[in-house]
Amino acid sequence: MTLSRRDALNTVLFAAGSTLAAPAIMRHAALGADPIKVVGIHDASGGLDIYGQPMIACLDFAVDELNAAGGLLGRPIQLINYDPQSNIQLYTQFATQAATKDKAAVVHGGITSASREAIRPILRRFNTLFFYNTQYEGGVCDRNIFCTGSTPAQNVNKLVPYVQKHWGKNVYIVAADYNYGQITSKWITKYVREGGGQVLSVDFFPLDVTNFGPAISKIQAAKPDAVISALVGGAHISFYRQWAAAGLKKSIPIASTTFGGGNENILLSPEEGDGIVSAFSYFQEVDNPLNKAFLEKFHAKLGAKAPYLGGELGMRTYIGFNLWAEAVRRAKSIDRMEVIKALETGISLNTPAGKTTIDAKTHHTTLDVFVAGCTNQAFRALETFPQQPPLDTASVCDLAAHPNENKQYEVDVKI
Amino acid sequence: MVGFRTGLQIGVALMAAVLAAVLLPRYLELFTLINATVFVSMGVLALSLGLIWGFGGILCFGQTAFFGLGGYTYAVASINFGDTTWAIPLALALPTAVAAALGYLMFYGRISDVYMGVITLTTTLILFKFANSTAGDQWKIGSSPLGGFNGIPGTPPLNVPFDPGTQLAPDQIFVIAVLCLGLCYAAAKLILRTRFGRVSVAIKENELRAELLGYDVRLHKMALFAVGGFMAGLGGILFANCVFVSPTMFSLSYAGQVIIWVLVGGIGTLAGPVIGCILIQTLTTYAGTLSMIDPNLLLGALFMLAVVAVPKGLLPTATNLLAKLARRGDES
Amino acid sequence: MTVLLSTDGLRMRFGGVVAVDGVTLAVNEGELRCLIGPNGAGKSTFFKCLTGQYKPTGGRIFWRGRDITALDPFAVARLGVGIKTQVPSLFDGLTAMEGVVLAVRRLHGEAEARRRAVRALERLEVGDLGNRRIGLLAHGQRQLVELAMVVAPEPDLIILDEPTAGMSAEETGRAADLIRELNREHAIVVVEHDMQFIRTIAHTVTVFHQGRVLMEDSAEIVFKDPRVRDVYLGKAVA
Amino acid sequence: MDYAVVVALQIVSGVATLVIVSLGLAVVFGMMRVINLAHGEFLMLGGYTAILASGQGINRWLSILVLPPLVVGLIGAVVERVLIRRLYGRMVDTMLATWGLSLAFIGGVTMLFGNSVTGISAPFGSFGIGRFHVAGYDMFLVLASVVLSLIVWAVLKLTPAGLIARGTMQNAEMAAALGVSPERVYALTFAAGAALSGLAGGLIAPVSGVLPTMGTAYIAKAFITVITGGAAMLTGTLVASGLLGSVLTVFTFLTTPVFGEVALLVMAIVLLRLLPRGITGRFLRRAL
Repeated sequence: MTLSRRDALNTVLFAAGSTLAAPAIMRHAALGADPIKVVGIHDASGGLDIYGQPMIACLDFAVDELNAAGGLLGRPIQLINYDPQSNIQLYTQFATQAATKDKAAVVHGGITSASREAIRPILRRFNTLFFYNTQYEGGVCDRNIFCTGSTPAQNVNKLVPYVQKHWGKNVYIVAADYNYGQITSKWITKYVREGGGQVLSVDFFPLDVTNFGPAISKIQAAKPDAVISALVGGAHISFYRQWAAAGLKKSIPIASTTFGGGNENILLSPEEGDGIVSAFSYFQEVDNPLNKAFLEKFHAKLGAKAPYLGGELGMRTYIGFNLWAEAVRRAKSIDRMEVIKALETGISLNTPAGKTTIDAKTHHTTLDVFVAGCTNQAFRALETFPQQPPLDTASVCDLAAHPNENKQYEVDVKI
Repeated sequence: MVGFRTGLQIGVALMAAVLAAVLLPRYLELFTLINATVFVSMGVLALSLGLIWGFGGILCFGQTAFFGLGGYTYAVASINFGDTTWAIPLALALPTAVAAALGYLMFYGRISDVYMGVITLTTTLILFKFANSTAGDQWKIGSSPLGGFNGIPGTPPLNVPFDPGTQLAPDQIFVIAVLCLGLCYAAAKLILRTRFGRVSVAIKENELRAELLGYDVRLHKMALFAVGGFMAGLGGILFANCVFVSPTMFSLSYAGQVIIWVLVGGIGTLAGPVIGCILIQTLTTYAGTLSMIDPNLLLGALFMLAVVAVPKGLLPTATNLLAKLARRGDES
Repeated sequence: MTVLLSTDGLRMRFGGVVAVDGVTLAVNEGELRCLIGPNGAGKSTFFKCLTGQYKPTGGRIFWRGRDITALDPFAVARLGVGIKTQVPSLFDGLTAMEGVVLAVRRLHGEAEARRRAVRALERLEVGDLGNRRIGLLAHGQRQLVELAMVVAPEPDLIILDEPTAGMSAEETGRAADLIRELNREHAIVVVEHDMQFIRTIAHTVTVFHQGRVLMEDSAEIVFKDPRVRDVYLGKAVA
Repeated sequence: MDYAVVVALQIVSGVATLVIVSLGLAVVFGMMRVINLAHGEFLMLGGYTAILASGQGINRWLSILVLPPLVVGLIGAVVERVLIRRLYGRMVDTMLATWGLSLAFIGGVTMLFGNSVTGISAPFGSFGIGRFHVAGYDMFLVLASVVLSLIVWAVLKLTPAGLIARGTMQNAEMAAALGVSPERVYALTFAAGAALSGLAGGLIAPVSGVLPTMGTAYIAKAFITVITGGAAMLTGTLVASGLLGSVLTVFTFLTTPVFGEVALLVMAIVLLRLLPRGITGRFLRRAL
């Protein structure tokens, strides 16, 4: 974690006996109203911090932006950030704390699907609205949660055809060994077969694996046309590095559902990262006026400490917060059910990532998807797919018809 | 016969547990209570290691193996049975049996000190790696998927015995956890008064002499190790009730933390490890809410300070200090 | 007279070194037997084989005619063998009383164990040390407390490994008296290399040399034998 | 056929990696009986040194091979002076203190460098075996493990410093009587061990990612390797690395990386059950 200006300010205020989210309050003390509490739970430390840092920065930024514009319903927003340190137990602890002690109006948080599944039941039990702003494997059907990131029907469904069109039919899948990787690899398998290709093998790797030597030899022996990676976290970056070191970049290209979601492309050298293709609903390099303006403000505020907003995680957090804020404005209340109802009217926002619309039936979003290639540590859009609905979740989940449903559906594909 | 001192300690501990169980739910907020339950469940784990290490000389680096096994067995069994009643004895029996088996392997193989540490550490790491790799559909026990890295978020909370419809509320689970901790403490104290407990302490002091007096050292160690496994398993059940089971329960960082709780609290005491556990847990949680200093840096610095400044652990140091003050008081 | 403990061709080798090389020996009930020999003669290895600390690589050990080869130390102790090691082996964290109680607690209830422990401590004239922590006692006192632990369960046989190690001349004298006194009720095997000491207590003496029994006879005869003198003075034996 | 060669090469490089990451711990534990739980963080610091140095435009070989051992050796010397020295002979306290140190290093490095450090790519490119490509750097690691082991052996066996160090560890009082300062010997040995760990970190930096928490992935494996090796620190570590590394790689090929690691751990337990004093507690006892 780098010491940002915000932290430094906190330090001073903390010493003065103020609360953690002091900057927000101080600035709006003039408003005199009770602050609305918003809780963020993201890993600022531990192995998943490459994803957590941009999400926290974007949430901070969104809250400050809103407060500078006068807050919500005449009240300032008080943001409370918790760092679960990449530890699932702390996730549950902080979620409980957010719901029962802070009585937060909304919780934005969760990065891995493991952490989401850990806190989702808690927030549901304690009637606290939950926004999960990460690209994930889809299928969550629960009226208390809004998933603002892209899902396989939106990203895998675009990535696989790209791979098959440009590189060849048959792929080898390497994926992180937990529900995200397991379910995503099923989706990849489904789309690869639909495209007339074969999945030669699927290898799963726990999050702490760093030695991919044997796997790389196995992949070579299988001779796929391409490798599709759903690898997650800091340790898995070694895969790309070792792949390049083995001189395979020229012979077998890599596509990924996760590469660039954190700062993978910056951690790798151009020789190692160039040519890897990903699909996300946002890249920092997306070229439109709103994004330009956003990045200008973002960098002006954070300066050199601004994290790279690789894939969509940070941006989706920014959008998720603004979707919630818009719903509060329309509902004229922070009451959970009122806000949910407002969101279910299909709120739509023009964002730096393009137009994002809430899908009432699934509580997922319709959004723009980009297939982008990595060149010289930055992404460049290769193909753009505007306004993609969350078809995967929509095929199994209808919260309008079954508002009490509470489960995660999984795609039924045999690997 | 229980000595006066032991009786007093047990009395005080049980009284404190009952008081905490009765009073705290009235005054604490729900979230504090749930956190407190987590701490108490880990306190049981700390107590188990405090018992076998401090009084049996068994340095187990992998006490979390039994903690996790207890939790997982509870979760899997209660999901399958649809009722938690019979899951509990099963979840106590399995870690006890595994501890006995592992104890048999180590003690009858005459493996000692550092080597024992490695074997126990390895055991918990194997379980960790295994549990971590069960995300696929093929990993299912009955109707309960093992869930890999995610663990089993749907771990059911305790229900009223034989009435699966009536689940206990978090404050009721807190009461049960605190009483369990109190009872474990009392049980440990009583065990140490029995011949078995005294021989165990003697074995810690001098294994050869105990053996030459005709005591089967291996059997005693194995039995004490199994008692430790039982308690750690109980801790795991309680933990599963207030969080849920996941591979983290077996992880290296938990395995190491247990040792630190015991050391910081005071090895050779029973209350010390529990106090150390709750203090450090509180600190870890608090550290997570700070944004000005990295929590790991803070904890690390504190541990180093603790070793250099209070090498005997907090409880013995505090007791000594009190005794000194009392003496000074008498003199003046 | 019945044979209490005997060995038949006992051998113990470590890698290429044969420390005990075919020792056959028998100790009768009530006997006081001394095993002597210079350093490195194999006495201590032999002792550890008897007490189960080493598993012999050949030959057999019998207790009242029953084969007890390769029993573990605790099982040997349970036969009724009290064992005192060369370096005092004690529970330093316990009080003398607690230690001795544990020595008899295996056989008796708590109250009886306490009575017997008190008696054992008094028998060794350290009754006043009962409440002291063993780790804080002086060397001589520790030896006596250990002996109390060995004697308290009233074993049929006591095996002592170099009981006079580190003792002053005066203490050695007292130890000799003590051993004679104990011998009234228990058979005793003393492993020792101090010839002077053996002279004051010995009945039958077995002399070890290079892992074998050099000779075995009454004390007077052994001490007159030139071979024994040569062994101790380091001359080769023909 | 060429696949068999590739698998064989993977096994060799698996073993070599284990040797490299264990040597520093082996020296500190083998010589001083200090269990250094911050060993993994010494690796991490070595990795960071390499990456920061090469980021500053310093020659790649200098960044990987020279600077990490120097920097981490120096850190080791400071740690010995400030912390370890107070705790000699207290094995368990040393463990607690070094655990704390490990956490503090992770926290400190996270605060200083965060997560946005660029990695360095592996030198050497790759070479082909039949239809397969193998990373040249893997083979360099194999060579490095051999050279490192030889250096450790030569220093301990052939130089006066090594003789003095071994003598001091055997009998510190005797060494002191002969005019050697045991304190200095301990300090130097610890620093040397730390330097080895730092070098290991520099060596593995191009292959694995460099993250504040990377040490935790290595500490358990290194610890288990060294202990399974037994009393003769160098031979033990080499033999244990050979056995455990082969088992790891073979099972990883046959099944998954997870079961590869499980197989490694099971193998360690079986070995310790059969040879309770480690491999060199029974065999090769005279070795170094």
